[in-house]
Amino acid sequence: AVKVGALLPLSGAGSVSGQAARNGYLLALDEINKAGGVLGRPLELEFADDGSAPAKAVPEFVKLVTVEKVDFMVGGVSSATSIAISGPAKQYNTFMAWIGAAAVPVEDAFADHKYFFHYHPWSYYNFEAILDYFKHLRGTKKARNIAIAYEDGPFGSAGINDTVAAFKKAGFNVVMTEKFKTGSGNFGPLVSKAKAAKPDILYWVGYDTDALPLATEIKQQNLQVGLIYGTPPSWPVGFEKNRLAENVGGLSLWLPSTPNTESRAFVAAYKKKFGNITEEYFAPLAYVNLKTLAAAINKAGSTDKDKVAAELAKTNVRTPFGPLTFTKSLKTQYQGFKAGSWLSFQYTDSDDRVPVFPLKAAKKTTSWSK
Amino acid sequence: MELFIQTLVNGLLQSGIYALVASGLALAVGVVGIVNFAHGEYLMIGAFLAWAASAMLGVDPLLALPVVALAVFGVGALTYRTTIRHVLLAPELNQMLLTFGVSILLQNLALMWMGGNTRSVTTPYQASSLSLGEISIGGPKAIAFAFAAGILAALYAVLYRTTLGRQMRAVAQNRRGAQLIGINVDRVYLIAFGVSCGLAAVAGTLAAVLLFASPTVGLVFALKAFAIIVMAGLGNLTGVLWASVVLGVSEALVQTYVPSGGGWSDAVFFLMIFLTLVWRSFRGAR
Amino acid sequence: MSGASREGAHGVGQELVIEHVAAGYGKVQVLWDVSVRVAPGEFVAMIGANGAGKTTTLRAVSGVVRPSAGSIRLGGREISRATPSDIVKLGLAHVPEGRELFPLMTVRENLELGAAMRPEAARAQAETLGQVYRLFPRLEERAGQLAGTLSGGEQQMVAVGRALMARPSVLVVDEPSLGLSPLMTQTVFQALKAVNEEGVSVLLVEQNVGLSLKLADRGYVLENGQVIREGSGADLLRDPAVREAYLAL
Amino acid sequence: MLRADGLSKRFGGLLAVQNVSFTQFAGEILAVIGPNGAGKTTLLNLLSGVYQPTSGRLHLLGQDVTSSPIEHRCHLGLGRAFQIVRPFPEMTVHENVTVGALFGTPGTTLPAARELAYDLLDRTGLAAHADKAAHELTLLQDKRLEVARALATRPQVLLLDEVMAGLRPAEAQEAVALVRSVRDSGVSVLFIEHIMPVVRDLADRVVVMDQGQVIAEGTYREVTSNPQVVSAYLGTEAELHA
Amino acid sequence: MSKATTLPAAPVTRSARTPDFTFGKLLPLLIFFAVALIFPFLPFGDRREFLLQIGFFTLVAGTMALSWDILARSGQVSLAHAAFYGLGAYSYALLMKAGLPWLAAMPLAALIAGLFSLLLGMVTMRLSGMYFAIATLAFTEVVRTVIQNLPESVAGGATGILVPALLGGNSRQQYFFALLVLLLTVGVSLAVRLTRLHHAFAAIRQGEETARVLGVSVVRYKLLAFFISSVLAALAGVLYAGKTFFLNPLETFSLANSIAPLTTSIFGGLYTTLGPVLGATVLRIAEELLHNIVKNGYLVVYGLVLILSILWLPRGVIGLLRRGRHGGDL
Ligand SMILES: Nc1ncnc2c1ncn2[C@@H]1O[C@H](COP(=O)(O)OP(=O)(O)OP(=O)(O)O)[C@@H](O)[C@H]1O
Ligand SMILES: Nc1ncnc2c1ncn2[C@@H]1O[C@H](COP(=O)(O)OP(=O)(O)OP(=O)(O)O)[C@@H](O)[C@H]1O
Ligand SMILES: [Mg+2]
Ligand SMILES: [Mg+2]
Repeated sequence: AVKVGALLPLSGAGSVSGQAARNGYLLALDEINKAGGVLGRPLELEFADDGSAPAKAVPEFVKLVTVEKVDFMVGGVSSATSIAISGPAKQYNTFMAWIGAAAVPVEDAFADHKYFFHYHPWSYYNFEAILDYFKHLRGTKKARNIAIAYEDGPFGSAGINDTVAAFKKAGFNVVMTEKFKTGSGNFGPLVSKAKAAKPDILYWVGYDTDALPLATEIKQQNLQVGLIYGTPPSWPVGFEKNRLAENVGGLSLWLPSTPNTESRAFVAAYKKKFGNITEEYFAPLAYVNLKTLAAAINKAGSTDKDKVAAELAKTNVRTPFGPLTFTKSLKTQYQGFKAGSWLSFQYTDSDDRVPVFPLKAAKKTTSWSK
Repeated sequence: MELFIQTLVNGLLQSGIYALVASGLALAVGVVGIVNFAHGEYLMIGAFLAWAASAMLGVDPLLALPVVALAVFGVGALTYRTTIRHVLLAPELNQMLLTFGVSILLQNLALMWMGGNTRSVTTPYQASSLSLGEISIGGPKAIAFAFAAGILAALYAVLYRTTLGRQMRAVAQNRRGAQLIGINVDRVYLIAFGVSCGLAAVAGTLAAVLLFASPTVGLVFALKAFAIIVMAGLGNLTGVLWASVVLGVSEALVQTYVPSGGGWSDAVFFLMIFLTLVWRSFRGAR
Repeated sequence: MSGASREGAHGVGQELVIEHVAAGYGKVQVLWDVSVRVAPGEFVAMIGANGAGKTTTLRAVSGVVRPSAGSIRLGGREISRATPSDIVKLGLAHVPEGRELFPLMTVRENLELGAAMRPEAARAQAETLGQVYRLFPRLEERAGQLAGTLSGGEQQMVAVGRALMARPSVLVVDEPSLGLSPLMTQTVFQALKAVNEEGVSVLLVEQNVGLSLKLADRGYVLENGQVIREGSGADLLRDPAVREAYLAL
Repeated sequence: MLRADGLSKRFGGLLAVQNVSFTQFAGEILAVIGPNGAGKTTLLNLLSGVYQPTSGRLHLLGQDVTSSPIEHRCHLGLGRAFQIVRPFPEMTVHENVTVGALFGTPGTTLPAARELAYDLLDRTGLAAHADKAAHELTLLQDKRLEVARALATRPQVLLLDEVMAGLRPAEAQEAVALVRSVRDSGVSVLFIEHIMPVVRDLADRVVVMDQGQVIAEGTYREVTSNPQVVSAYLGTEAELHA
Repeated sequence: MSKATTLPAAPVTRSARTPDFTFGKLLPLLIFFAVALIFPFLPFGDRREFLLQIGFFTLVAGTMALSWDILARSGQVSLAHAAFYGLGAYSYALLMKAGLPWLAAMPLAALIAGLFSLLLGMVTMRLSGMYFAIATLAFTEVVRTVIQNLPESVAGGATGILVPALLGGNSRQQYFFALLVLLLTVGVSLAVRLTRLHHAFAAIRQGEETARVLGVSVVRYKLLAFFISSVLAALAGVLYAGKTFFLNPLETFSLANSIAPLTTSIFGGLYTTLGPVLGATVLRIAEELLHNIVKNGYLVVYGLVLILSILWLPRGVIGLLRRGRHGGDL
């Protein structure tokens, strides 16, 4: 049988995404095996927990490759653990169909790896999508001034200088660039400063933990801003029910309400298997990841890495995120989703997130609060 | 000028959260001498209970607070009975390892049951604030500050004005002496530890309102709270409030007046603590 | 602890009976067979060499050390399995070896805590405190000083005073003269005698053998965890073996 | 050997030691007596460097050591036993003494220190307890340990704070003999004691303190017949020898 | 005037001398290293490569724990171990970036961390217990924040910095190199235990002022403990950096890296050489086994293991091996 190893952060800092991805894999596995498995046999999937820590990820990776003798590796969420396993990955020439790890150093670390397929957009693609949206807002809402708040860890700080430069180059005024400490709930000073800067858009890069405290503080200090726009990896559970969430905008690869057929099918299947639906896009991403890999193996007719790579590279399927093909990124050979896959959405008073950009996916126009 | 006053207000409000989390620790660690690494986890339990009350039963977290605090008191008492009690005679480091184990256990239990997601509650007063001209004072944070001040004052009154409080201090200072004069040492420890956990739950409830509930919510604040009670001086309850205010306000000043100051706020927080401790140690020497 | 107490000062003395007690620390056995009896209102002295087990005997009485065999009865109630706090409530107070004060509390707080755990003592707290201050005027001068910063002798005074604050019916005292000046030693012994005369039973361990046997009604000699002699204070003082071992200088 | 000039120490509002001056000569045994709280232990703390004096100067073996660190005084030859015992609780009795032997005199090797420690345990009657943890000792045994440890530093001046309290007469005699033999090897001894027979037998000279001040100084006979001393310290029990 | 005083001859009764050190006590350590040495050659089959990786990180954890323990012996319960680990790792990364050969970069990195420890040690000199612990924690947080906020061109900022692989990424060589570092640490630890340092550290720990009265130069010994300990922790940091190729401030300086050596040492047996090493080994094996048996939520059981172990083994794992008296452990 064909064996696939999935290295995920099932515990530790990245566990929300890791657990979501796990469910996505389990769902895909069911479907694959119901449809006859790969190469005529049931596909085997072996999970390992990288604990969100490099020191745990390395042995776990090696174990999957040398002990479990998996033919292919999937998974990968955190950038630091992905870099740490780049060494053994090269040593064993492991085939990796990777879903997470958006930071640029990961791209450097895997630049010369022959079998590295990266599904998630690199961080610069994320920004490209945001910039497009903001340019649109400049056109429709006269948005000129952007205030940036970013968490001071690797997630928020990555490429922040380039971000500011790009905004300026695109003709925006960056009226504030402030760091904050994620999880601290300490946004008082930041919002006070933002008030003085009079931004049209407040763009924040942080985590789910920051969403409510930031929104609270903005309301309390009565900061007048057209749009609050954030890009956390996930949003707090129950945030949509909060009045403070109204009109808060964000970026996601996918929403449960994404209107394409694949997404609806995924949602239905997911609900059937797990009883509820997840908001985490890592679930469908993992699902797509395993499904496409299995398809490529079947097409290749063997587990030969070169053959499978050739087939996977030819992938052209419709997914909940839109069409998936692999093309070159700045440094790697096989990059899956890029800027075009991102959706901007807004929370509405009907307790839901509604896509507002790109316009072809939008279900309503942006509510502007100025 | 307005910005300056607003900055002071911001710092003051943030210090309320610090002091609130520190208040329970000040009792367990500062007064009774149980180094409890798991304090943040009791806060976390409190936050989840408050969240559950609000999200599942529709009860306002602040209304649920007494019940939440009582429940977590129970959890604390149980922890004491089953574990801590048996290492009271062991060296302090053994207690640390024990409470560290408790912390891992509780945190991962929560992760298993609740998942790692951040959960938030909705209350009508969440974004309420008092505006004085251009200055605004956030409602829930002000409540947290009032709670902190109230709890610390109450703790002070209990410790220095009641027999139970004296017993607590006596037990901490000399266990055998306390036993000899007839203090039920076991009971005193149980109460002190339970109350400390109950106070953690009070902080947790407000954390749920102000911030979020998640398995790791205790982590950030418990660490800072530890640092605060040590800066205040172990056993010094009024110092806890002062230290929190000093730290909260200096963080706010740095965040407001230093470009990208948010990145330096931790450095300022811990540098102040470091300098206070070192300065005091050299001044206090003979 | 029956209601009527003489002059309302201290509880009427109870009987303390130690019978064939064995005890130790962990695997080390220290007491092998100790039997001591203190009749109600009696003043009994226990003497013995360094390391004989005197302190351990007193600790067994107040419940800090669990006897492995034998029985201890206070006013007829078995207390060898009772907790120290129960024993205190039954009316026993202990002046321990090494004082065991609360170093970060003031002198006054230390004394008041002595009374806190017994309701009848707590009620009479102010009055007893006055008596203790009269006995040790130095403590009144230093009422607000932290006990840990007191001189050795002053700490000993607090230890004695704290036990008196409990208004015990039985008082066990471990080397109270340790560190006290000759003048203060006399004061303390007189105080013990006075307390005893009010009806309190006293069990005293003391190296100042001459003085303690002179005060005591009866005495016991302990060696290697066993009682090797007992008799009236006067008899023991006359006993040549005791004189040689504990009095000759 | 040891000369104090006008030493004072203030704790808040309390002058615990006031303007105390004395000189101790080589090979002399000096007793310091006085009521509880007179300032005797505080004086010793000033001599050994545990406290810094509020005013006054201190000379040890001709050197001004008023502000030198504690360990430096020890290396110069000052040994001290504490009244409120301070054993290293987790170490064995033997290791406790070894510490004194090893660091009291720079240059001592570990084997030599261990050897010396065993000798001192023999001489202080702790030999049987050598391998016990110090926290298992009785208070009186702890006091012996204090003496053994102080001796292990091989002092020129030895400060003893109530080390004989609680001893039986026969044991006290042994202790007296031990101190004498230490003195006979050239060490000066300054001791605090409330047991008058010991003071009588041991002291070459007696200093009496009260309320932080020296109120009398002289031979045992002289000071015990001083009425001020009798009323402040000795009490009515003028008959001191049983 | 020199201290030539001779004490009068001792009386004839002589205490029974217990030897301080017997080679028998070294036996468990020798066994440990023998096993560790042949470990990579054992017939694990497919598991060998995996176990080598586990082994590597266990050796690093053992080095961290033991170096922490050496410091703790002098009464300094530090939460700055993540700082020295991180300073070692970062110094190494930067020195390598500057083009130094790794064999030069490694000791130099350790030395840099050592110098920082002396600075820290001098200001925290008079702090004890919790005060010391929190001051060292504060130091760690300050160092982390500074590295995180320096421009990215200096040390990678919050994003992190790439490090060249240690020994070309050969995992067996890496393992033996980590073993060598642990051997060095054990050697230092034994040297501390068997010389006057042992007595100095123990005395300072159990009564600093009393130690000074007995002539112990407390300042010197405390700083020495700090220096030794931080140099060894920095070496562990270098190993980590060379193994994971990547450092970022949040992970490298995380509190977990300060707490792990503490808990490992207590779990194994405080103030001994074997204890922390054994603690690291047993904990890692336990974690791995649990991981395989319980799979989901194994950390819950892991927490339970810590709790039960401290309840039943108050002297740590080493208490199982040695039922001897206090202070006899190596
Ligand atoms: N906590 C303890 N742990 C272990 N052994 C102890 C402990 N306390 C006392 N011992 C041992 O028990 C024996 C008897 O001690 P105890 O204190 O009862 O003697 P004592 O008669 O009061 O002596 P002293 O006159 O010295 O006070 C001693 O040998 C002592 O070493
Ligand atoms: N750290 C301190 N703070 C405040 N007062 C102190 C301190 N140390 C000592 N004192 C006070 O100073 C006085 C002198 O104390 P000291 O210990 O020197 O007395 P002493 O002569 O040794 O008495 P004793 O014979 O009882 O041991 C005492 O009244 C004591 O309470
Ligand atoms: Mg005794
Ligand atoms: Mg004294």
